[in-house]
Amino acid sequence: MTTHAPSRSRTLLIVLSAALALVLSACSSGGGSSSAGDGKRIVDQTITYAHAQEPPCLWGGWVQQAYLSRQVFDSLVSYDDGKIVPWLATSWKTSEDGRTITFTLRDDVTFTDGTPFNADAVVANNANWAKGIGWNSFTYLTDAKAVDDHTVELHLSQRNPEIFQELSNGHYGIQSPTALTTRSVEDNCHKPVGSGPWIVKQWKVGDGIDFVRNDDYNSAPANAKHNGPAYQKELDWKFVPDANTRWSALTTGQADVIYDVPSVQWATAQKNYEVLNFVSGGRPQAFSFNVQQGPTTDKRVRQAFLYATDRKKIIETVFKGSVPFEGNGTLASSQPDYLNVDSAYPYDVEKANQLLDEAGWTVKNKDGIRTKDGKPLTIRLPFGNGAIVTSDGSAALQAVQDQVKSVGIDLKLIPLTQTQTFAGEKSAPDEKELSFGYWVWGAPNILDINFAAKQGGAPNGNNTTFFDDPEVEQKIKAAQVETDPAKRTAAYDELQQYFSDEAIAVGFYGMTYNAAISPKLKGVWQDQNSNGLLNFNDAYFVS
Amino acid sequence: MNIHLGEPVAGDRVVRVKNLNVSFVGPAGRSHHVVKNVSFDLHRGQCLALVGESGSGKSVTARSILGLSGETAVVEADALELDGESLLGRSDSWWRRIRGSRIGYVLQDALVSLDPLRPVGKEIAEPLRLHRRGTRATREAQVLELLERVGVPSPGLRARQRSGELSGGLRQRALIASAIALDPGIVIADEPTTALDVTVQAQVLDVLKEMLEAGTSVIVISHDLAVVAKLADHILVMQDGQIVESGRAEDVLRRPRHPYTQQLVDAVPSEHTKGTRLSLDGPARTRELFPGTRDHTADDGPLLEAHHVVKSFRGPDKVQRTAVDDVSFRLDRRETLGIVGESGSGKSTLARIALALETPDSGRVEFLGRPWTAAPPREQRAVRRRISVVQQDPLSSFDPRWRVSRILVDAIRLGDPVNAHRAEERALELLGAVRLGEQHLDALPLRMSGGQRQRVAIARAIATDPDVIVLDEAVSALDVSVQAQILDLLADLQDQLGVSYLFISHDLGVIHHVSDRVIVMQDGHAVEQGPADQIFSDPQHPYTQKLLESLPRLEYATLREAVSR
Amino acid sequence: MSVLPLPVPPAPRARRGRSRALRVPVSVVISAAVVVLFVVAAVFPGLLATHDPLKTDLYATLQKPSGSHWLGTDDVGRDLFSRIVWGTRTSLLIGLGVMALAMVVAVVMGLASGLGPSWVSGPVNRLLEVMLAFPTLLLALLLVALLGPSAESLIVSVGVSTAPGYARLIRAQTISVKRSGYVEAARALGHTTRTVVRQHVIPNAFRPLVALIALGIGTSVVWASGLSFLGLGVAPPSSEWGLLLNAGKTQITVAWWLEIFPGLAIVLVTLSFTLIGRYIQAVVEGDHVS
Amino acid sequence: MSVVQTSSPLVSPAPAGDTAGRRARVLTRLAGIKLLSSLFVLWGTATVTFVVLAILPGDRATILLNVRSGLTVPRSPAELAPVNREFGFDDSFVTQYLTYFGRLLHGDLGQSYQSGRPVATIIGEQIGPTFVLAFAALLLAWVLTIAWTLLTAGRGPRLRSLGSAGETVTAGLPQYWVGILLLIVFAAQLGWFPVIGGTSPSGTILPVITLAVPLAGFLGQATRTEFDRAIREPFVLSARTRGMGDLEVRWRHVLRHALIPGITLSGWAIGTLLSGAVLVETVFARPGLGAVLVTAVGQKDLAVVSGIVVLVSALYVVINLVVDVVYVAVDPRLRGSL
Repeated sequence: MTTHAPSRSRTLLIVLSAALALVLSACSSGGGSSSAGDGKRIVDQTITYAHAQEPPCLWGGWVQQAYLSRQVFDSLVSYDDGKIVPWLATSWKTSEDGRTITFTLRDDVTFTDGTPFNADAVVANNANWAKGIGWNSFTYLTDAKAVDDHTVELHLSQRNPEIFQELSNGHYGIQSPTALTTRSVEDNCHKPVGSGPWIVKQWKVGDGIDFVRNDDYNSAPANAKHNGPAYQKELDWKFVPDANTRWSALTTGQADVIYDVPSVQWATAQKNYEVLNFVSGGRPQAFSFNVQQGPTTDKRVRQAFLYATDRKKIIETVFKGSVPFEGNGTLASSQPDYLNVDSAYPYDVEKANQLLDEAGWTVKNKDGIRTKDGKPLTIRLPFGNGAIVTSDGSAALQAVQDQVKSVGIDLKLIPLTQTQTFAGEKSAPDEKELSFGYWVWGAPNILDINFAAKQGGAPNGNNTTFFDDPEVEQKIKAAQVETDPAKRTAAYDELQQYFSDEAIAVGFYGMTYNAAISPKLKGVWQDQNSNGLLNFNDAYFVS
Repeated sequence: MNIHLGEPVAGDRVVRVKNLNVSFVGPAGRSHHVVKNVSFDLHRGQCLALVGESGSGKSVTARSILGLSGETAVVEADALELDGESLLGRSDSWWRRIRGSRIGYVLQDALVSLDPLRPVGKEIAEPLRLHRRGTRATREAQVLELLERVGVPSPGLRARQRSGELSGGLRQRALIASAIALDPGIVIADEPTTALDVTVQAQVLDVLKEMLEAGTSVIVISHDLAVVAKLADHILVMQDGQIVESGRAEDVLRRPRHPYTQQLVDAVPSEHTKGTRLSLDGPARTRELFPGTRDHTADDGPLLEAHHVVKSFRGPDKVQRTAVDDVSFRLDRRETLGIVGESGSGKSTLARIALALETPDSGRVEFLGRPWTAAPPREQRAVRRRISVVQQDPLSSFDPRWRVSRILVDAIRLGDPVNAHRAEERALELLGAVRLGEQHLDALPLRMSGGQRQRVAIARAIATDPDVIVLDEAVSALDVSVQAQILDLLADLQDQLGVSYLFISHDLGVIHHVSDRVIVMQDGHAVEQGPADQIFSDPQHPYTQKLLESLPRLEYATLREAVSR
Repeated sequence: MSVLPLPVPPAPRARRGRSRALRVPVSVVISAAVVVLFVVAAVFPGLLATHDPLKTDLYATLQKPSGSHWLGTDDVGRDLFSRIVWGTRTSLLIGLGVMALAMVVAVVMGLASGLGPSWVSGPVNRLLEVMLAFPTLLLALLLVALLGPSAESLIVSVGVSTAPGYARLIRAQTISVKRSGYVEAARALGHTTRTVVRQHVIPNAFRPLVALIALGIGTSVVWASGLSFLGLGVAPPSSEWGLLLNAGKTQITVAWWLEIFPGLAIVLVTLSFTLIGRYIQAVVEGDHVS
Repeated sequence: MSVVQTSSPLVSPAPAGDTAGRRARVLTRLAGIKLLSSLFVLWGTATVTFVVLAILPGDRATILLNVRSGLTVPRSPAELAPVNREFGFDDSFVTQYLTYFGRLLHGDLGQSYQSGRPVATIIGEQIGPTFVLAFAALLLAWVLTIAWTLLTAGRGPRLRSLGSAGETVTAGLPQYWVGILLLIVFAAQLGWFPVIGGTSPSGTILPVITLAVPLAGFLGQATRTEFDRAIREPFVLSARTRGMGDLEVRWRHVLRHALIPGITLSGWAIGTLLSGAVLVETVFARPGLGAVLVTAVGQKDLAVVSGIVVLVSALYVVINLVVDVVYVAVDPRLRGSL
């Protein structure tokens, strides 16, 4: 049985920050500001943050919801630089078979509706996750049981060493069980009740959400910079879909923080503003070749496609440094067991041509497209336009399209509307040769999610390569339950190398969440777990 | 040219015009000279008439006295004076003080000369308001007074109504009321009676006469010599922008010296002109158009016979109104049956029934003794080419895309499906018959003059070799000399082709001139019916009597005729 | 917005008089030249384009307008001028396609409503009313969602959404022709109903269509580009103008040309077609110049 | 003008006595017919919306699950079954239609199945900003039109062509393009207006201008044509012979006539303004029905889409009634025919 307990230094930090918070609140009661190391601290103000997309609900399984959930909910544990640190749970242990995790909970936390946080609350939330997020097949979470008032057991269907990292992401926030059971779906969607640093005052749909400070907040995660109520009184969370408008809002001083800086302004942003840049966990924006049917079942075709594209240069040109090139198509660079394969498949048109010749695609038609048995070498690539691939991403794909044309590959880009995207259209093996997309996830079992042939008995919809190799799948399953870190790393390295060498899944760019912050605002930080959630609790203005 | 107008009737000179020239600068910088060296004087209490056909420069001359000849007009004169003050080179604000207060202007066509969106009272009060007379309340009172003065019954109601709710006569009187609101010394009346029914016309003329008697100077512009004869002391006859003749009214009308004036005087149809030619045109040659196709004298009996025809319509307010109430008539060969009546009397509905374009609610019309209005459409179509129509507005009766040749060929081939080449030839023959030439074959009716269009309409009407032509106000919109030509042409056609006319008009003179027999209609009823001469000389029905009394007659012309012929 | 496919305002009546009407205004001549230029661009884009519109050059991105790239380059180094030229084909084709479809629908509905017996015109009128109650973009939005994003579905959705407006115009025109003096005259002459409809009603009801089509093409281009702008348009790498505008939007702060020039192309085409359309309208309604 | 002149000569002014009663009856009858046809239009639009959304590709339950979990995958029948049961997606179309329509009849617009919020609430929140935008734009468009017409119509050839050119150019401007340029120049560069203005008055100015300018161009075209025609009418000359000045003639007599075609267009303009609002709201990141609509169509959220459609068509019906009234107020000639 392994036991994780907070390290000494962390505990110290919490104590220190609590003390600091006390000092600060004592000072701030006297006036609007207090002095600190970096100039005059201005508190009790309003932070204006401009975000891009507006989800229908404040919480759920979509990453856009995690950003919001994090402001209102606390989670059981927090992730800090590769380690799991306490949050609402002070300590935890995992059973021998890895299928039961026991959390010891804090006993001094109340939700903002007055409901106390306890084991029953966790049980209620576990049920809510199952229904509201629908990810249990990825986390293997089954049910929860209250052992006593402040001890709770979570049960898993199989061993999952990554469960803590998953629970620490933004989706697994804890809500008030009273609110969940007594209020309407709408209220719980738009004004959910948590124990977090902010409370939803009003959601003005289409415009933004006004958050106010939770004045009684005392449950910051161990990796926060302070424990206690937020320094600022209000958080204005605006929804501004257009990147340029967000940027203009920052430059004109209307917003203090903006999400997703337009690439063309990245250099300026780095120069004039504080920038945060987080490559999400899970899987980067990557190419997934259809290995079940069509011309891409031939490895040489897949490799030729990659040799024919100067992917690194395209990313540098289009994203101008705001987003990194990524050659790994299976795991994101922020994953602990990530393997760098950026040097695989350099830009080599000659090699691409040679591979295609070998594969028998020798005759070019009048459009310069290679053919075999009279059939042109067409690769169809449906992609979620806007929802999954930004306009910059689309430009990058168009550059790819132009480059592969020079070796005689006809890449057909098929943009899907949001409806089509969410309806899961064009995802059958006979509808595409290539897929493009990312998967934000905090754990390496993303490989299982993405490459298992079946899921719960049905074809695995997340398997966009239609990869079906029981032997490899076995290796994936073994790797993710491996508890020895060294063996685990070795197993994942092998798997990543395999998918790269076979050119089944190859990366293009890291799924990056960046933000630019006005020099007037300090202390905004980004959770380093999977989706780079922003924390405004520690933020303060300086004059 | 300085023309002396004879002795001033009373008092001094109020307007002096010497060598007035008005040109319009066209879009391409070309200048169009429309008033040439016109000179005249107007004295207090005098009525001066400007006579001439459309385009002769009458209105432009009159408007020059108000400084309203048009934005692009260039006005030059040796003298242009109002009460001794020069009117040349005046500022806009100066003109505004003059207009309405010292000169009142009654525009032609009251239908569109009052703002249809504003109550009539407001329109009449407008000069008072503009020249800051009285308060709103006093102005309202004054409007009622003015309306009463011009003989508008229940002025309180009328002042609140809009021009569209008033009849033509009331509108015209309201317009006069507006022009005389400030008691201007001079009133210019531009075609004050055109398009009015004869009884209304008489009322309007009475109003103008009263004004003259009250000492107002009046300039009346008209193409209607009968109207002029009734009012004017002096007449200026204009042609192509020039004064061709001038003098005391009696002299000009009785002894016209200029050929143009003579032609104008001769062109007026009346009871005296029956059987004579009104225009200088020689007889049209149409006899050879239908050589031997049919002997028109062969079959006897009535051509067209209507029995107790009744027709009613539902108005926009869903109220049923009887347009034609129990009307019977017969039309024989070579005969012209005139239908006369004021607007709204049901004439046009009767015409449409005669054409079987409307089906009567009860009663029937027979053609050559066979059912006509009651016949099934197929049988009707076979008859249609034998009953033609010429409408008041020929332009709207032509497909705007079609040229004259196509219009005619279409009709020709309907009557006689000859080959295309022959049809073209026939079209040319028809044009010749109505005194149009080959050059008109390719013309679009839109580009033709009113008279030419009416000739095309007539050519189309005779193309099918009809027995009957229904003429619905066919000459009402034409200038008197053109009207004369058309009436002569119609007479020739009847003479040579033996066609019968159902001739509908509100103009008693025209009706008398053309008709063998006349039906007088009032409110859908045929109040009187009989031989034209009898009806005109000895009207039995009070309505007919009233009509004839109201008719301004060209007494001077009668005199001239007696002298010269 | 010439969003205005609907009621086309009557053009100023051309002044009467032969000399005036025969002269074609300079603006119309220029517009015609512009349209010809765009048509050439649409039919033979290769003639005008200076570059391959799809050829990326990662070493010459976001270049300002210059001698080698007349209107500059985009974020992957494609020549904007060539892209606009090639985009003309798609954009104009959409404009024409929309009008063709809209006219077919509108003519059928307009004639059925204006000429049909009451059991035909009644339901058609009701249907028209319902369709008119949908704001154009809403209907188009629903239809694009139905058909998926492509040039064809843009044509269908904008065509169907704008058709009711045109249908109403055609109905009004048909009814006014039906009641005209010349139709009555033709009936009085003894023509059959069929002949009257064939000879007079249909040709005259269709007379304003030429102008309507010219006016509508510009409008349709704007509508379609609006949908493209919302991300419901043609697939990249097409350079349909709305798509160019949508892509240019993100670069506007550093590369104004990417947003300005495609927009100008739309304005220019719309303006030219409008001027021509209004001239035709003036000619047809006012004077009949041959 | 044809409107006036067609008044048949057969209609002589009826005696005043029975007119009032008869007119009242006629009005009641007409109001009844209007009401019926309005209801028909509402039913029609709701039905069309239902049908379009029903045949819209994409399985609703899949979309629901995917939006909820942020995935884009096809779903297994096992996953879909409970959702279909919950929302009745597996009922026959007829049943679904009857349920949907039955709810509508009770004035219940239903709930968004994405957010669970009542559609009435969603629309209630969003309708304000959109209406403010659309009506302010209509108002501004009219102000611009009237000013521009008075200034340039019926004048010398140079001013006239300037005026007409101005209208033609502005009428053809794509709104979203104008919006972007205005936003960049006046908000981002010059800083005169907020970049993210939301529904604040200062943030409303640019969107309103964006919508109003092309509309003004369009209304201007119609108004100018009528103005040029009306100023040549004899009643204008008539007014001038009474001593009325040029400006007053334009203002008192000509303008009123010139407004008539524009007023007819205004009813239709509201429709295009709502269309335009969808684009402009996107450009300016302004809350409103437009964004909600686009999202709801994207997610096949029937209740929301049909709620908006029914609302907009109800609005269309009401606006057209209002236009009829305004029309008659401006042109009393039509009073008799109502």
